[in-house]
This record gives sequence, C-alpha cells and structure tokens, in this order.
Amino acid sequence: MKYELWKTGSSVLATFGLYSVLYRENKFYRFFEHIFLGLAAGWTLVVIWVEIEKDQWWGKMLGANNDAGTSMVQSGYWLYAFLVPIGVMGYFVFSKKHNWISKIPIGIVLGLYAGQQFQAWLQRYGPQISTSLKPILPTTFTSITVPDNPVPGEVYFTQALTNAISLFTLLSVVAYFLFSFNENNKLLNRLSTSGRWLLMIGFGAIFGTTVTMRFTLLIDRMHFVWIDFVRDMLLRR
Amino acid sequence: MSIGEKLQSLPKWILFLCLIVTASVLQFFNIPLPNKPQDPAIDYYAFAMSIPPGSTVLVSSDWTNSTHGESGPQFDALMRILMRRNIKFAVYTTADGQAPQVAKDEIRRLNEQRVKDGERPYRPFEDYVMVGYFPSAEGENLAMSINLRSAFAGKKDFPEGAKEPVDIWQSPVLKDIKDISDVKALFLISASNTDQIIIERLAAKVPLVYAVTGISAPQNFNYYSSGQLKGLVGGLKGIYDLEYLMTSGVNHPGADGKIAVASTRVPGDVPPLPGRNQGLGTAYFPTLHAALALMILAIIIGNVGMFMARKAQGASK
Amino acid sequence: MQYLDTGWFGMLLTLIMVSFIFTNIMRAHSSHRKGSSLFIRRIAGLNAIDEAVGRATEMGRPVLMVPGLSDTTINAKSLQALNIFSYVARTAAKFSNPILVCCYNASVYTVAQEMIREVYQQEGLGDRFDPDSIQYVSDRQFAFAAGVSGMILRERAAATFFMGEFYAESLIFAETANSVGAIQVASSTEFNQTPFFIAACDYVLIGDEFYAASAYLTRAPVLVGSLVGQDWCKVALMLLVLFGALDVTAEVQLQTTRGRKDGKEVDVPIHRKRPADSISMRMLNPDPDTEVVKAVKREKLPPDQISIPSPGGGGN
Amino acid sequence: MLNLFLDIDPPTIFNAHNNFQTLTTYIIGALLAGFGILFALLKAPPQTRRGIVFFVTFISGFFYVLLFIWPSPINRSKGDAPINGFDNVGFWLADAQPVVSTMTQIIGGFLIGLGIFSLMRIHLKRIVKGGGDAPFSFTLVLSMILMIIFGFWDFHQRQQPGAGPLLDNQANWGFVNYAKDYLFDGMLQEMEAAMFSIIAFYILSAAYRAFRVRSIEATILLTTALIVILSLMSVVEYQWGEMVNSVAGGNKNSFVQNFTLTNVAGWIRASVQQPSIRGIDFGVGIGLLAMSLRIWLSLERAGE
Repeated sequence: MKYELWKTGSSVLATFGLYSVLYRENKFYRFFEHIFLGLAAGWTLVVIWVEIEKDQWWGKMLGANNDAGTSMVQSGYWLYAFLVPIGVMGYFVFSKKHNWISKIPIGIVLGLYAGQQFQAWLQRYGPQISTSLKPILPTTFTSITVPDNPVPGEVYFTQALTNAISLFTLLSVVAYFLFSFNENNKLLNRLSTSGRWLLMIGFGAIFGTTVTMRFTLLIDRMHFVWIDFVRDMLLRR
Repeated sequence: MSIGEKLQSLPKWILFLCLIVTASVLQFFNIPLPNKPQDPAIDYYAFAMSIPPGSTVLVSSDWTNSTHGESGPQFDALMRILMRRNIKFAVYTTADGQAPQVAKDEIRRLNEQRVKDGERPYRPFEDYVMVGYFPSAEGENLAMSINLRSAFAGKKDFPEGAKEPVDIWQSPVLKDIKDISDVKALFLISASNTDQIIIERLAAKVPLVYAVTGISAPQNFNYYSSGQLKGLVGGLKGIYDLEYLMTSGVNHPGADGKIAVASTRVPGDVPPLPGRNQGLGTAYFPTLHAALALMILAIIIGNVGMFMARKAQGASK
Repeated sequence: MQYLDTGWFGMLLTLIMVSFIFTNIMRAHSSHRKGSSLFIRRIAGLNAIDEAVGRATEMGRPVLMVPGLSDTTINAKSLQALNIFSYVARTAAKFSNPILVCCYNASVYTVAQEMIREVYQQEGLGDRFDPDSIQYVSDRQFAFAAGVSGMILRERAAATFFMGEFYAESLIFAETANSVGAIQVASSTEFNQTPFFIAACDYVLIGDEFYAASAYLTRAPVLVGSLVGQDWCKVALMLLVLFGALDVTAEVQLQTTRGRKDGKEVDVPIHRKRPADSISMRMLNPDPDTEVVKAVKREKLPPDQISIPSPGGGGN
Repeated sequence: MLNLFLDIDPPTIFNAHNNFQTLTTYIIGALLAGFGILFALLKAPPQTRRGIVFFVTFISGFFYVLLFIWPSPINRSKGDAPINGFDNVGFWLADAQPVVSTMTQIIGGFLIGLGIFSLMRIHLKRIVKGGGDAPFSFTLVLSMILMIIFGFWDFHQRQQPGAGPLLDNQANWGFVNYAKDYLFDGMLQEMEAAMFSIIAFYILSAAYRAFRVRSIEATILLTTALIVILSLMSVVEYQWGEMVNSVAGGNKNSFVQNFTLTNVAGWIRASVQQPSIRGIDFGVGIGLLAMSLRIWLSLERAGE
C-alpha cells in the first residue's frame, strides 16, 4: 500500500508539473520535462531491443527465437549479419569526408517504403473510389423520404439527394487541390471555392468530434487526481 | 481598454483555471441527466444480451492508459455484461504490448468489486483466458480468419494458483472452439487503427461489435449502418448510453411500469443487468457537459467582445 | 491471383497514375531545356515562409522546424517536410539566422543532419553550420511534445514550421508557439489534425498543398512536372468517380434476372439491379470465380522442405 | 530455389541449426564480408557515389514493385510445391515479404544510437559547462540511465522460463521490478497521459481565440463544430429532440423527425465530412504516390 501511495503520488506530482507550463515555462516544468525525455530515451532503447532487434534480428540470426518450452529447433540465418555493417554506415553522417555513406541505409529504408506505396495506393484508394459510386437519381417516387419498411434495392429521393451532395462535395474538394490550372477558369474557380467551404464543414465536424474526446481525457485525469488519489488514497488511509 | 477588447483577450490562465475547476469539482457529485440512447448503443446492448450464457466470445482489447477516459469505461461495461451473463471470453490484442497488462489490471479490479458486491469472482483460465499480444495486427487478424487454432498456437496462460503456465487451448474457454466461426462474437475495444484492420479481415467470419473512441466513431458508424457491425459504442456518449441501458433495459417496464427506453430496432423485452452498472461513463458525462458548455461560453464571449469592439470602433470613427 | 476477374483494372489504374506522373516529369524536363516552364498556381501559405524567416531575423530569434512524427524510421512524409525545411534553412542561412530542427527518430535525425549541412555548404557557409541545431528529441509521442514545447518556450522561437505527420500533439505545438508570439506555418498529412492547425496557426497548408510546396518553392523541373502529373491523376480520378456514379445511377434503374455467386453469373429471380452489380463497381471489386481458384492443383513438397510455421501467424 | 530466409528444416546453405559451429562461422564470415564492402565503399570514387545510392534504393523498392505486379500464387496452402518457374518466383516473393518487411525496423533500430548520441552530446556539454541548465541535463541523463538499467534487468528476469506470468503478480516482485514499475508505469506512462490530457486546455484557448465570426469560412467552421458538439451533449440533444417531436406532432414517420441534432450531425458527417476528407485524401494519396516514385527512381534530390 505504501508503494502504491508513493507511485500514485509521484504521478500526480508529475501531472501538475507538466500542467504548470500552462501558466508559463518554469523550473518545475523543466525538471519534469527532462525526466520525461530521459525516461523516454531509456525506454526507447529497451523497446528497440526487446520488440525489434531481439525478436526480428538477433533471434532469427541465431535461431533462438522459439518460446521457452517448445522443443522446436529453429535454424539461424547468417545473412541477417549483413545488416550490421549496413546499420554502421548510418554512423558515418558525422564524418566530413565519408558522410555520403550514411545515405545507403537511408536509401534502403526509403526504397522499401517507396516501393510499397504503389500497392498501398491501390489497396487504400480502390475501396474509397468504389464507395464513392452511389446512385444520384431516385428509382422510385412512392415516398420522398425513406419509409419505415423500405423496399430493398430502391433508391428514395432523399437518399439520392444525399448521394448527389456527397458526390459534389468530393469532386469540388478534389478540384480545390488542382494546382496547374489557370486561375481564370471560371467553372473551376467556382468549384474550388465551394470545395473550400465544404472542406470547412468537414473540418468543423472533425473539430466537434475531437473536442469531446480530449475533454474526456482531461476529466479522466482529474478523476485520477481527485478521486483515485486524494479521496480514495490520501483521505481514506 | 474597452469592455469589448477585454472580452476578446481574456488571459489564458483564466480560461485554464475555469476548465480545471469545472473538470474537477463536478466529479464529486452524481448528477442524473435526461438521455435518449442512440441506436448503435441499443444494438450493442441487445446483441450482448442475446449471447447464450456459457458460450465463448473473443475480446480484442486494443487500448492502454493514454485513452483510459473513454476505453476504460467501455471495457468495464463489456466485462460487467460478460461476467454477469457467464459468457466465457478470450482477450487478445494486436495494438500495443502494454494492452494485455492494462486489461489484466482492469479485470482484477472488477473482480475485487464483484467479491465486495457478493458476486462470484471470474476465474482466470476457467472463465476467461489472456491470449496476449501479437505484434502484427494485419498478419494476426488475417491468420485468425484462416485458422484460429494456429493463429493462437503456443500461447499459454496461468490457471488460478498454478506455478506453470498451461496451453490456452486446454482451457474450458477455448477447448471446444475449432474455428473462428465457433466464436459467438468478437468484441473490440479500440483506441488504435485495429478497427479498420479487423473489419477488413474478419467481418465475414464472425459478428463484430465495436467500442471505439469519439474520434473514430463517425467512420465506424458507416460500417454499423451498412450492417457490418452488430453494435457500436463510440466515445463517452456511447458508454453513457450503454451504462444507461444496463440499468434500464430496452422495452423493459421499470418498477413504476413505465418503459424507460423504447426501441423498434429490438424485438421484445431486453432486461437490465442486475447489480452495479454505473461506471465511469455515468460519472464523467455530466462533467463533460459542463466542460463543453464552458467552451461554448468562451466562444460566445469572444464573439460578443469582437462585436462590441467593432461597434465601439465604428462609433469613434 | 491479383489479376483474376477484374483485378487487372486496379493494376491498370495504378499504372496509369504512375505513367501520368512520369510523363509530365519528362515533359517538364524537355520544356525546361527549351527555357520555358509549366504553369502552377499560387499557394497562399507558401508566400509566408520568407516572411516568417524575415521576421525571425529582425527579432534575432531562432526558426524552429518539426518534420512531424514518422513511425520508427523515416518515410516519404518526413522526407518531404525536410525538403521544405532545406529551403527554409537556406533562407535562414543567408540571413545568418539560427535554426532548430526537432527530430522524432534517429533516421529522420540522420537525414536532417545531412540535408541541412549540405544546404549550408552549398551557400558557402559550412563553418556556420552547428550540428547541435538539429536535435533528436524523443520517439515517444508525448515526450516529444513536452520536449519540443519546452524548446519553443525557452528559445522563444520567432517562427515555427510544423510539417509532416502530426497527430494529437499538433495543438500542443501550435498553442505553445502562439503563446510566445511566433509566426506559424503548419501542415499535417493527417486531416484529422488540420482543423486544429487552422484554428491555431497563421498559415496552413491543407492536404496535398504540402506535397506541392517543394515544387512551388524550388521550381525544379522534376517537381513541377510531377505536380502537373498529379493534377492529371486527380482529374482522371474525378472523371472516374463522376462517370462511375452516373453508370451506377443508370444501371440501378434497370431490372435484371442475373446475379453473382462466388464469382460466377447465375440466374436469380427478377429484381432491381444492385449498385454492386453495375459495370463500374464490378471493375473496382474483383470477385474471382471460386471454382477456377480451386481448380489450381498443387503437388506437395517433400516433408523435409516444408517451412516451419513461425509463431504469430504472419500470413501473406 | 531462392529460399534465403525460408524457415526450412533441415538447413540449406543459408541457415544452420542453433548452437552449430557452422552458424557462428558463417555469421563471422558475413560480418567480415559486410565490413569489407563498407571499407571498399570508403574508397569509392566520388563520381560513383550517386550511382551506388541510386542502385541500393532502386533494388529495395523493386522488391515491393515486383511483389505487386508479379501474379501471386493461386490457392496456395502450406507445403505446396510451385507448378512452374513462374509460380516459383511468386512463391518466393510471398515468402520473402514478411522477412523484407522487418528490414526497415531492424535498420531503423540500429540507428537509434545516433539519436542517443545527439541527446548525450547536447546534455553532457551542458553538464560540463555548468550553468543554470546543468542540473536539468543531469536529471535527463540520470533518468535515462536508470530506465535502461531497470528496464533491461526487469525484462531479463521476465525472460527466465516460467517467470513472466509469475512476475505479473505483485507479491512476487523484487526491488528491480518495483523500480521498473515505478519508472515506467508510475512516471513515463502517467506523464504521457498528462501530456495527452493537456490538449483539452489548448483546445479551449484555441477555440476561444480563433472561433470568431470573421469570415465566411470561419463561420462555417464554427457553426458545424457547434452543431456536432451540441449533438453530443445529451441534455441539449434530448430537449431539442422533444421539441422536434412536438413540431412533428408526435408522428414518428414525419420528415421533421430528421432534424434532431443527432440526425443532423450524422448527416453532416456522412454526406459532407466523409466525402470532403476523401477528397483531400485522394490528393494526398496521389502526392504520396508521386513522391514515392521520385524517391524510388532517385529523382527527388536531383531536383535541387
């Protein structure tokens, strides 16, 4: 219990230490900021070894990647050893004469990233194009709005209208992002102006949604400080 | 400085002080609010209540302490429903290495509360298993859709009091599960992008029920309305709805004979859950209202100030 | 597998996009040789860059740049941010104004070191370059946020540039910079954060204005050509969506007795055509015939050559 | 054929059982060869440098391009043999993909030393110089060292057979586990949560400052944000809903019923927010595609 009190107490103190920056930058904040950065740097090293290098490199190179308890023998792959010199090349960045060598590991990383993007583009945008294709004219006028028991497959007027607005929004927003067309093109100008306005509606909606989440996090933090710590730990001790 | 200009440029610390006070003080009070639960939450509750006791579900717990404000109460509510209804569950995560520990701590806390309230504690390995963390969300969820047994192969968990871990497939939770289709549902509590990944890979294989943060709620609402999700709880409003439904039921006459929540989406009477149902969602929601009201007030003050200053300027010209 | 049914269409679409970009790069090259250049319009936020650096020089306070968060290593987004920053650094170097670059991970740090040093050397100011002006801060999101905020406040940055991938921390940076009166130019590839930058920053590049920026600033033919190519792609996508939607609209008016099951056409009771059965939707959603797929028979390898399943799936 | 990284038993030329002397020899050989190449690169004449970087980048990207365009094997299950040489390449690409996808992380991980080096250079300099900031720099270095020591130590303890789940129970903890728990759970994670929640304050001040009815755009932004926020406040939503209901005369099927805040906000999201985001996303996606093409073909830096 004593440990819990200590631990939670420090967390509360750290929370207020970081909050103090809201008033202005001060030594209290600076102290916790430096602790924060130090801990984060240390933890990064631990995580990189534990989650990346040990599992995906060291273990595979030596074949020791099996869980304790399984008797499966796994072979080691010596080709993984080649990655060490490649990593070392990055450290040449500070050399005045040979700093170009650091471009090699970066080139590999960026090359792998760039190569993936072609497939990723199709995988990401194919479905998005497909969901944008919706009927923009109604198939029936039996009811303007969608009735309680809609006939499957029918498109009602309000649905079609909504779809048409969606389509217009999409096209005008894309038009806003055309850079190489002459600014004197009237049609395009109108389209891109309305695109900008529709974008603002979208941004407003995002803002509204996000606000509640951020406030919830603050409320949760205050709950932690006042209820979990002050009321349940300090006062009920 | 005129009043208009003053209203336009309130020092920041005053705003911040107001917010911190608002966010703190109201937490000590229990304020009931009028509420009309939304359809996705009603479906969530009705679906969870329709799962037969004794069957097994999967829980993908993809959140950590940084989004505790929303995901925490969502997880609690789900656990309360599953535990009270004696539904067995297996918890896995593909989002964060910390997530299993967070889930374990939360389950332990809920168990302590259950004991206090005179309910039976939910036993590890017998009633639920912790499958653990898988680093590749895409790969793992795909593997699960193909072959659940091999996707979870080699994972172990501790039965109560045991010194040595036992293979999870020997647990009563998973013993009779051959394939993902034997699982009654997959409940996701996510503060990460796993909502997308799971829907792409598992939607056709198992009924999906989501609880997500307020930010990802809108995009998941599309999946809900197209029928890919059986239920959806988004953000704090969603969790408030869920906790509300757990106390009132759906189409269920209360003690005074009145139906608190009526819905045509759900056939028949879905009873409330006996016991303690109100959690952090109910505790936080009034405070959230006050904080949002404070923000709206600040915006109004700023605008009023601007108009007053403009008017004064116009008059002086 | 990916070519079965209408899978070829996606491939073709990607190929067309790539060829549009490539063709225009070539076009820009050839017109550059002839001394002319392709047209690109003005982008408001970008004119602010020189203004911001100029003001920092007047005030004698540093220019602070953050190339965004980028997974565990560098990616194209942070590289693009650094491309823009090398332009900013060049302007700052000319005015001998101090700069600060805050990096999220070691790979970005490595590239930033290299690029910014090169800028100083090209300007003949190699001796003025301070390697410590480029700092690795942290690769934990909120530790990074705390560190950068502290730096903005302590160094009293006069101009700040936030470009690349930003998430929740975007507003922490923007409001902190605002509190020291810095002029801010910002851009996030994550559109969920763009509204916060719009609310808090002086100039915001929205969406792919971020990718257009380097073309606009350097006027390098490769970049300008690529930008024009991107426009072609966007127009193509607009047309695809427009005609696709019209096609769906027309086709759902029809009745049909054919439907699809497991990638094969089968007879079904007469019904209104579903959007999913329209030509354009079929193009975008390949549905391979399951019998054709199952018909591919494979021999088994001898058991000693079968790969051992690695724990944790990892299928492909 | 090309089973470089395939998990195959028994060993091929590319692998060897753990604890085999051959494996150690191979690894040392590979290291020597790798560093040999590195030294050769040091001597590379300046005019070849650009070509070398181009080649490396191109080959790395080419793997994924090939994976994309090469027809992937149909109906493949575990233990299948490829039908022909064409299929064989497809098999190899599919098998190599999980291995290649880890390369980025592994190489990126190796570079972390540079980041730590940057931190240490700045803060050790400050400590040596003394002055007002020295104690803070000292705190940073100290907390980093403590985290490294206890982080690794705790991890090491958990790696011992059967120890992991045992140490999940606090009753079995020793000093090391407490120290790690304090530093990680008590400090690092809590500070992250604190920093995350600090955004609420900044949202308030940004909204107060920027949300003014100044221009059409600002007004649109403000109005939409307000509608969405109000729709999430159930008190307002409830009252508004009652009002709408009374306007509709209690008729559940009335068109007026669409104007509850939830429905309006939902409609805005579905028919304006989603497509407008998709519109930006199309542009961003094409931008990223073009950037990737330029990186892959090393056209990016040539432009300067």
